Order: sequence, then C-alpha cells, then structure tokens
Amino acid sequence: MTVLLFYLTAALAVFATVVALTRANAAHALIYLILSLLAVAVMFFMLGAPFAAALEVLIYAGAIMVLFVFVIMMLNLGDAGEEQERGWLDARLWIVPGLLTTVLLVEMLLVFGESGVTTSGHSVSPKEVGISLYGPYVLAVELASMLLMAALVGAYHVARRFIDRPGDI
Amino acid sequence: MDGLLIPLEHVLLVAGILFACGLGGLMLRRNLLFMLMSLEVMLNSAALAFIAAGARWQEADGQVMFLLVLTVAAAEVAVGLGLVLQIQRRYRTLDMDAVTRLQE
Amino acid sequence: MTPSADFSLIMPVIVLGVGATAVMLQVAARRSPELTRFSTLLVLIAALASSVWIGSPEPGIGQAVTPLLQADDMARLFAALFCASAALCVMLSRDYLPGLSDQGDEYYLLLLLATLGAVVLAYASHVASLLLGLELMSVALYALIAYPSRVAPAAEAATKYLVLSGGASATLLFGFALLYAATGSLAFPEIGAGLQSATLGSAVTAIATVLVITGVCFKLSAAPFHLWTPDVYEGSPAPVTAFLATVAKAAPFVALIRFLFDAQLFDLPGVVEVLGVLAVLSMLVGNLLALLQRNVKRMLAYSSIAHIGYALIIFTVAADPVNRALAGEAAVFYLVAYVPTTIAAFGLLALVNPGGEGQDHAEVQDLSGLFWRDPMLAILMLVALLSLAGIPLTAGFIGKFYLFAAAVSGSHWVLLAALVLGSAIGIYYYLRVIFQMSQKPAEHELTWTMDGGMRAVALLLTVAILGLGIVPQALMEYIRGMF
Amino acid sequence: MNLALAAIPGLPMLSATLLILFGRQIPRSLGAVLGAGSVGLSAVLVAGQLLAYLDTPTVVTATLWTWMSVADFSAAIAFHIDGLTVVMMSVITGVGFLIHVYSVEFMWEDESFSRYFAYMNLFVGSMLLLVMADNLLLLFLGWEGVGMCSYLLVGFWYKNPANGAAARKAFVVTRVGDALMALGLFVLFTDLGTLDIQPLLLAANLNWEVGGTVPVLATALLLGGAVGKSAQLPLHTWLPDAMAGPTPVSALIHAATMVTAGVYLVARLHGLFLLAPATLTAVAWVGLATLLLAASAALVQQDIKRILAYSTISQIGYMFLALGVGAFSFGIFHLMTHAFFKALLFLGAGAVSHCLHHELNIFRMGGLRTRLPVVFLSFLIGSAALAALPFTAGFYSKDGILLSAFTAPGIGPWLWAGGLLGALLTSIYSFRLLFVAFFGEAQTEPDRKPGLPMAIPLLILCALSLLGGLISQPLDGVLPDAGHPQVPHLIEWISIGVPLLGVAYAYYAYIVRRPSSSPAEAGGDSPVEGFLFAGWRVDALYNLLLVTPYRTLARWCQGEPIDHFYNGVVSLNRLCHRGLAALQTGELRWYATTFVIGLIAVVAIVLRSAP
Repeated sequence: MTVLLFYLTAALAVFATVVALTRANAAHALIYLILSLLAVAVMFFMLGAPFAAALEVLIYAGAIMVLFVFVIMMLNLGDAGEEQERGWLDARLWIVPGLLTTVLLVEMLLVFGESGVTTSGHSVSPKEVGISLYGPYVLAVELASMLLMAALVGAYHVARRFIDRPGDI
Repeated sequence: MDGLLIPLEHVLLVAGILFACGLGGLMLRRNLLFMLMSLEVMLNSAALAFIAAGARWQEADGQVMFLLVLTVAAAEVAVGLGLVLQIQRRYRTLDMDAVTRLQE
Repeated sequence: MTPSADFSLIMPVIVLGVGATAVMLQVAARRSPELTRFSTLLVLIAALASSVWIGSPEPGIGQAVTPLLQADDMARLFAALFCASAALCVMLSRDYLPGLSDQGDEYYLLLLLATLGAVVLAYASHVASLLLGLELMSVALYALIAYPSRVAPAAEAATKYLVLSGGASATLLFGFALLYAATGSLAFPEIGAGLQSATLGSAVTAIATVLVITGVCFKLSAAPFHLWTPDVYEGSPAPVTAFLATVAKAAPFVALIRFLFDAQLFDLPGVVEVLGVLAVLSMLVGNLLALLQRNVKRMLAYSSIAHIGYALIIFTVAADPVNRALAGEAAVFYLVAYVPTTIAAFGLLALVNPGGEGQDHAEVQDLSGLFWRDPMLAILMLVALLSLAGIPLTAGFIGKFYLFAAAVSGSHWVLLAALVLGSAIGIYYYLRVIFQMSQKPAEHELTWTMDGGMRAVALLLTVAILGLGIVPQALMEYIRGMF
Repeated sequence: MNLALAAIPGLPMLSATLLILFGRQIPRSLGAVLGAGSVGLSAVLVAGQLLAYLDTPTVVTATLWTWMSVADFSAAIAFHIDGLTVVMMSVITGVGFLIHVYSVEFMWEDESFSRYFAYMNLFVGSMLLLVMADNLLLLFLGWEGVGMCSYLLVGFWYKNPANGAAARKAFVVTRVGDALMALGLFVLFTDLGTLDIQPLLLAANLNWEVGGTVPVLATALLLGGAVGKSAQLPLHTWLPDAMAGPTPVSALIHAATMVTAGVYLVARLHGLFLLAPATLTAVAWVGLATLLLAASAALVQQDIKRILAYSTISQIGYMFLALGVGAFSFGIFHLMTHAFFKALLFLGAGAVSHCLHHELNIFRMGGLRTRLPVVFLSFLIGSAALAALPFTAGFYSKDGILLSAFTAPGIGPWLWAGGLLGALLTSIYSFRLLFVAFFGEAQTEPDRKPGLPMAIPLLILCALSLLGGLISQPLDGVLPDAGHPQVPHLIEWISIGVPLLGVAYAYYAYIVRRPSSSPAEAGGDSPVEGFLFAGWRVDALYNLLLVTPYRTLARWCQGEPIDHFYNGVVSLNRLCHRGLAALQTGELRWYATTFVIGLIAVVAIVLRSAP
C-alpha cells in the first residue's frame, strides 16, 4: 500500500513539474513548482531521509521559492506579460525540445534495467547526518559557507540598483 | 518511520524524468525566470538521485550531498535572480531570444 | 568519527578561506578599493608562498586530508599556479577597474573566492569537494562577469553563463548520484574500487561517468559544449576573461584528471571514445571558428577551445595503463604552459582599454603598429602568440610536443592528425595577429597605460613563457614525480 | 668551464636582447660598444679555447642542460669542442669582430643603428651555436637562426620593396634546402635513434653498409640542406640578390661565415658521407659545376658586390670540390682563408661605396688607386689571394684542393682540369675588378676617406690574407686526411702557373686595351656576355620552368569555373568557419539545445559500445 503511495507521489511530482514549466503565468508556475517540491519531500521521507525531507520543505519550497516570489513581485509583469508568454509557448516551439527530451528519456529507459536492487528500507537519522557533516565532511561545511558568502556578495552587487545614466550601454 | 523497499531503478528513473523535464524547460522557455525554475528542477532531480542512492546504501552521505546540492541551488538562484533584475533593467525584457547583443 | 588530519597540508586552502573572510571584514569596516586590492594581493601571495613551502609529507605520494582533499605535489603545483594567476589578474584589474563606475571592493573579494574554488578543485578527490570547488568558482565568476553593472552585455554574458553552467552542474551531479548509487562511494579512489562490485551494470556507470565528463567539459568549453564561450568571454571585463580562460579552465581539468585517474574509469564502455570525440571536435571546431574571427577576444576564446581539445587527447592515451603516466605528465605540463601564455594574451587586452566602462572591443586591426608604438608590449604579445601556436623555444611548443609524444606512444593516429591539422590552421590566425602588429599604426589608436609595475609583470610573463620553453627539464622532472 | 663555453654564443645573444629591448633608449656609442664589444669578448674567450686546444688537443663535451626528455626522446643543450669547432669559432668571432668594428663607422649614420647590431649579434650567436652544437637538433636551431638573421639583414632597408623581395627570395630558396635537411634529420633519427653527433657517427659505422640505400638517402637530404645554405647549384640563385643588405652583412654572412655552414655540415658529418661514396661524388660534381658557372658569371658583372657574390659561390664550390674528393681539411682550410680574403674584399667594396656616394658599378669608378690607397691595398692583396697567386693565403688552400682533386681515383684529372679552368677565370675576373676600378681615369670623385674603425680591420685582414696560409689548422684526428697529395711536378707547376696567366690576360684586356667607355648597362654586347651576365640565365630558367608554370597554373585555377584545388582547401576552411560561426546565434535557448544534443550524442556513443 505504502509502496503504491510512493509511486503516486512520484507521479504527482512529475505532473506538477511539467505543469509548472509550461505555465504562462509565473506566479501560477511557482505554485506548481512548490507542489512538486513538496511531493519530492514526501518521497525523501518515504526513502528514509526525514532530515532531507524537512530541509526540502524549509529551504527549497520555503526560502528559495520565496526569493522567486519576491522577484516576480518586483518585476510586476502583469497581464501583458502573460499574453506575451502565451504567444511564446506556440506549438511549433515545442517540437524540438519535446523531441530531444523524448530521445533523452528513451535513452535513459534503455539503460535502467531491473537489477533487483532496492532501497534499504532503513531510515538514516538526522543524528547520523549531523555526525557525518561535522566529521569527515567538516571541510565541506566550511566550503559551503564560503559558497554562500560568494553568492551573498555576488547577489548584493549584481542586484544593486543604480540610477540609470544616459551613458549606459 | 522506516523507509520503503522500492527498486532503486524506479527512483532513479523518476529523478531522470524530472531531470529531462528540467532540460526540456531550459530549451522551451524564453523567459529567464522559467529558465531558472528549470534549473532548480534539474538540481532537485540530482538531489533526489543522491537521496535514493543514500537510501540504497543506508549511509548519511546521500543526505550530506543533498544538503550541499541545496546550498548550490540557493547560491545559483540568488545570483541568478539578481541577474534577472539586471537583465530586465538593461534590456526591458526577460525574453532571452531578444537578449543577443553578444553573438557572431 | 573525528578526522585527525594534518590541516597544514592544505594550507593554501586555509589561507585563502581565512583571507577571504578577513578581506570581507575589512571591506565592511572600510571601503577602499586600493586597500582591498592590497589585502587581496597579500592573501594571494601568502597562499602562493604556503603552497610552495609547505610540502607534502612524502613527495609524489601525497596524503588525504579528510576524505575530501588529497594533498600531493600536483595539488601544490596547481594551487601555486592558480594563486599566481589570480594575483596577475588582480594586477591587471588595477588599471581596468577605475574605468568602471562600480566600486572595486566586492570585485577583489569575489576574485579571491573564485581562486579559493579553483584551489579546492586542485585538491579535490571527492564528489563533495569537486562540487563545492566548482560552484564556488562559478558563482563568484557569475558576479565577476556581470560586475560592470552599467554595461548590458556584461549582464547578458553572466546570465548565459549562469543558466548553462547551472545546467552543466546539474548534469554532473546527476552523474555523480548515479555513480554513488552504483558503487556506494563518493571518494574517487573508492568509486574505482567499488566498480567491481557495482550492482547497477556497466551501462549505468558508463552513462554516469559520461554525464560527469559532460558537466566538466562544459566548464572546459570543449566542443560541442562550447557555444557559450565566445559570448561570455566577449561580454566579461578583460581581467575576468583572463581568469575565465586560464584558472577557470585549468582547475576543472585538474579535477577531471584526478577523477578519471584515481577512479580508473577508462575501462567502462564508451568513455574513452567520448573523450576522443570531444578532443577531435574541439581541436577542429575551435581552430576553424578562430580562423576568420576579427574580434581578438572572441578569437582567443575560440583558440582556448582548441587548446582544451589538444589537452583532452591525453585521456585517450591514458586508457592504456602503460602510457598513463606519460599522459598525466603531458596534461600537467600542458596546463602549466597554457596558463601564463593565455594570461599574457588576455592581459594585453586588459591593458588596451579603448572605451572605458568595460567596453573592450578590440579588433585584430586595432593592434596595427604595436611593434612600433610599444615594442615591449608587442614582444610579450608575440611570445604569447608564438607559444599558443606552438613554435619552438616557447612553453607552448614543449607542451604540444609532450602531447604529440604521448599520442605517438599510444599510436592514436586520428587524434594526431587532428592535432597537426588544428595546429596548422592555428598558425594562420596567430600569424595574422603578429602580421597586423608589424603593420603601419592604425588610424584610430588604442590607448593604454602601462607603468613600471605592469612592465615588470609583462617581463616576468615573457621570461616565464620563454623559460618554460628553453629550460623545461626541471619542471618536467618535478611533474614526473607525480604519476 | 661550462660557463665560459656558454658565454661564447651567450654574450652576443645577450647583447642582441638588450639592443632589441632597449634599442631606442641606448645612445649610439653605447650600442656600438655593446654590439662590437660582446663579439670581441667572445673572440677573447674563443682565443682562450684555441690556445688551450693547441696546447693539449683534447675534445671537450659540455652539457649545459637537458632541454627536454619526453618518452624516448631526449635533447640536450650541449657543446662539442674539437679542432674543427675551434677553427670555425675562431673564424666566426675573429672575422666577425673585425666586421663589427668596421660596421661602427659604416652604419653610424643609419637611423636603425641599434637594430643593425642587434641582428648582427644575434647572427653571430646563432652561428656559434651552429658550429658548437653537440647534437643535430641544436645545430638545426642555429641553422634556422642564421637563416632568420640573414633574412632580416638582407631586408634591413625594408623600405625599398626590392630589398624585401630579395630577402624573401633568400628565405624561400634556402627554405627548400632546410626542408630537405629536416627530412634528413628525421631519417637519421628514425634509423639510428639519436641525433647526438658522436653517438650518431658511431651508430652509423656499426649499422650502415658502405653505399647502402639509407646512408645515400640520408646524406643526399643533408646535402640538399648544405646546398641551400651554401648557395650551390641548383639553389644558388638567392645569393647574388642577397647583396641588397648592408655591405658588412654581405662580408660576414654571405661570404665569410653563414654560407660556409654547408661546408661545415658536410665536414662535421664526414663519417656519414664516407659511408655514402655516391653522395660524396655528387658533392664534388656539384662543387665543380657551381664553381665554373659562378666564375664565368663573375667575369661580366659590373656591380662590384655582384662580382664578389658570384666569386663567393664559386669559392664555396672549391670547398665542396675538396670535400667531395675527401680532402676535408683542405676544404676547411680554404673556408678559413676564404673568410679572410673575401671579408677583406667585401669590406673594401663597402669602403669604396661608402666613400663614393654609394656607387657600385666598377665602370663608373676608376683611378681609385691614388685616391683611396688603403682600399687599393686591400683590393690588391684580396684579389691576389682570391686568384691564388703564390705566397698568398688563397694559394696554399686552393693549390691543396686542386692537387687533391687530381689524386682522386678515376675522375681525378677531370676534376683537376675543371678546377684549373675555374682558377683561370677567377684570376681574370678578380684582376678585371682591380684594374677597372682602381686604375685608369677617375669617373667619380670620392667625397671622404675611410676612418680608423674601417681602415684598421682592413689592414688586419690584409695581413691575414697574406699570411693566413702559414697557419696550420689543428684538425689532426678530427678529419681524416692523407697529408699533402703526391702528384707529378708538372701538375704542380701548371697549377701554380695558370692563375698568373689569368692575371696577364686581365692586364692585357683591361689596362693595355682599356675599353674606352663602360659597356651597356644590361651587361655586354655579345649574347655570350649577356648569358654570362645573367648568371647563365638560371634565374630565367627557373622563371621559365618553375615560377611561370606555377603562376600560369594559379591563373588557370582562378579562371577555372568548376573546381580549383588551391582555393579549394581555403574555401573548405572558410565554409566550415561560416557554418560553425552561424551556430553562434547568441540565443541562450539554442545554446541549451546544443548542450542537450551533445548530451544525447554522448550517451548514444556509450549505449552503442555498451554490451
């Protein structure tokens, strides 16, 4: 029963993702994307990674998506933008990406046979993750903080608003 | 609650499909915002694959990698959204088909 | 499990990390581009010194510092190289940045962080460190490329780089995740060891490996993943382009060497073929695209594609365990020769700054008469171009000869033919620039400022390129100890 | 020891680097000191080597550093100093130093003074590298280096397009030889596995049969290189045109040193050539043919430098003849004496044109004997030595060559007779030059006299041209030789007498029956003279045989509407370039699409080769 639930969640995740990426309205797309991320979080939980599931909800579906919301609000594209977006999603534009994606999927299906290997069925607790993080991975934690610093400084500079001048190019 | 016994290939396939969706979005969408969303989907699919592998070996490493992928996604998106604002300001559009001052 | 590692072995990483934090605090306390530049240079020089003086316990073998980093001679060599190159980029930025209306503080901080990422890549022997090094470098570079915030093409270049590079990173991660699923390990040597007992079949591991290769080769801008390169190089501020073309290429290459050599993935079906195809395509496509290109930045971008193609040869050679050591040596030497040469070429473009505000649109024609107007600069450019073309007595020649010898000893004739053909086309466009430099001065003249300090740097680079071409043996022997 | 050796080519090269880098800031006087002084210091160091070698003839091999060793291939920067090297080094630095001193005055007014000395120094350094090299790779480096310097110096006055054309011709023609030589080196390396000269000779002696295919092929290719560099038939046509450079350049490069590099190469590798008798015979015939052709061409030239140029070709022909009959040490001996008297003649010619408003036509000179006495003395001694009159330096060397030729088995008398004919022609044209330019009535008045920096090198070279024949070269044990050839006395007397006959004829033709007016510009009235004037019309022949068909073919290809091979390759490249460039649309979506296409292709490759 619960196994069936897993496949249902997976289907939901894929469906929500496809819908999200084909919306004309950015805010709607975002809602679907959050749905997809929540579904993935449920899958994490089912696979025995409760810590990751929590983080997926908190950071991915929470913090990162909120960033998107902020930007969409700042841009304030409105209905005109949505009309335009619908125009860009013309059927002809679908052909090449659709074809290529299908080919990629077929290639992947060819590779993934059934080897009988399953997930372990055991949960890896947050405690174990924490020990691992501050044990062998301690340098990774430090480097991740450096990465966030680079992102912080970079985003701060890039997004800063300057008063436009006539000489701009 | 303990995890489920699910064929590893199935989980990886779900991750693969999500990955392909992300790539498809990257090719399909002209709007930079959607491109960034596609990117998030792709990174998320890699994270799912890591979690699945971690569940298969019953190790914490998979979740640690997930955490790092999360950090990467956050960093990418922070700078990326900054660039969205910049592009909108300079080009008055987010249509990446029109943002082609640099070309042959 | 608490690691009891000797952290002094990764001193450059620590110096750069602590240094970056310190520089950030300094910027928070007092914003002054001059001061920031000075402290950045100080940190880079300290890191350079620490990589030179603090050796690995046993030369050649190295030692793991936590599972993430492997401290050995190769890592030290490249850490030193990256720090020195970054210091050169800082020097080049000194005269370049004042032309922008952006303050320079964050610029230097970001450059420091990008260098940290590159140095981590030089040490990376684990998926986590590879990922973090790569992303640290890339994220810092996105912001550096878009640094001139009043220049639209800069934002465009950064956006293109970010989106595609993000896609490549995701591809690479997906590959690593598959490898982890198959082998149960994330450290490179253990991935190789786990291959024997892999449960997912060799097709999956092979696909996983080529996904990783694809991700890295995107960063290397190997054909057919090269299309972003000229646009991004053209749109970036020239000193950042210099960094992009050198450090940001050599670092992923080193990581790729470590990954493939440590994990011994050559026996997987198709992996060697893929690398061979990428090498041949890059050599031909890069050179052909550069052939008639007028914009010097774009031309050098294409030429860098070709150079990565040359270097990629070694993975095919390394498929045969007999030639693996030779292939590794060739690759390391080639990269060490490539970096100063390319910095020199792009450095000139950073000095020649026609429009200000990051508008360095230099055409080949604009270099007319450089020989007569500034012989010293012209000689630097000449030496750099000759080295890129692989003319004897330059570093580039020895590097190419090494590759040639490696390919010959493995009898890879197709690769050799592409190497020779590509080099032949290459000579044409390099000579075109040299010819242009010896022509009459152009009508609308480029202006540049070059004080004593810059001249000393230029001289140093010239000496380095020629020195590596004339007395390469010491470096060769040092490198030989690595494999 | 190593340092002193390295300094010999190193000093001129260092000076060249300084002059190139800081040429504009350096005042002329300092430039002169740097330029001439560095070569002078080298000469002093060489003198030290020479004395040491004369004292105890020991062969020195010094490895400065290993350039690189990759896989099985290894190349070292190493010097090999034996008698031959010492002789060559002495000639290069000694004569080179004199010419540098001379140039200080000669080039003083030129605007590119420091550029001139930079090139000259670079040349001396490369030439020294060539003769000191222990392996053929380093030798080839020097070989290419001197070629490049020659190109730069022939076209030194680059503003005149004719000079540029001459430089290009020199470059292209010698390039043909260089390509052959590179092939020769490749054959040697693939067959014997090394390019170090001494191990190479040993290996050749062990592995090669006398007269085998590989020895003949390899030496023939090397001969090609030697022929190109030393301006022998059929690659001699560049040398007369190379006179476009400043005269001291002609003296140093196109007479005394570089053009003898081919002679040096054959002598250095004589061990290989002895294993290929067929090639050695070819060397002799090439030498003979060249010396006759060039001597006859020199008979009718009017430009003083062209006379000397043809004379140089002819004299190098003698050296080749000597090598070809196995008289290696006489070949080197003639190389040395020729360096003395030919440098003297060229410098004298330079002095004439320097003092005579750049006049070069001998028929517009005349009467210079009284007006430029130092130059007259130079020409008198130089011409006597060139004509091999008894007791001059040229006599000892050329006599040795002729007599050695006579003793060559089989073809000896023929070679001797040809050489003798050449000697007759030589004495006629050299004294024709002397009599026409220095006797009779003055056509042009000199506006100045050579100063000390020009006069002193001339006088020193005069002394060397007179007494150089007495020098005994320390070549024992380096080159195989049978000592002085034993021939009938009659032959000896004829060999001595014939040049005197030539002088007598020249006296009769140009003093007694002095032509009333200078002959027509285009050279001679009779067709024979015209033929000779144009150097047997070899240039015209090449134009007819090679250049014209090439051009016609090119034109035909241009006109051909269907397919032209030449442009085909270029068009293909351009087409590829356009095709690839068209992909660079700047559209991010398209870039992402190519990424996915690449990904799919890469995965497909794996799937194809997966089991």
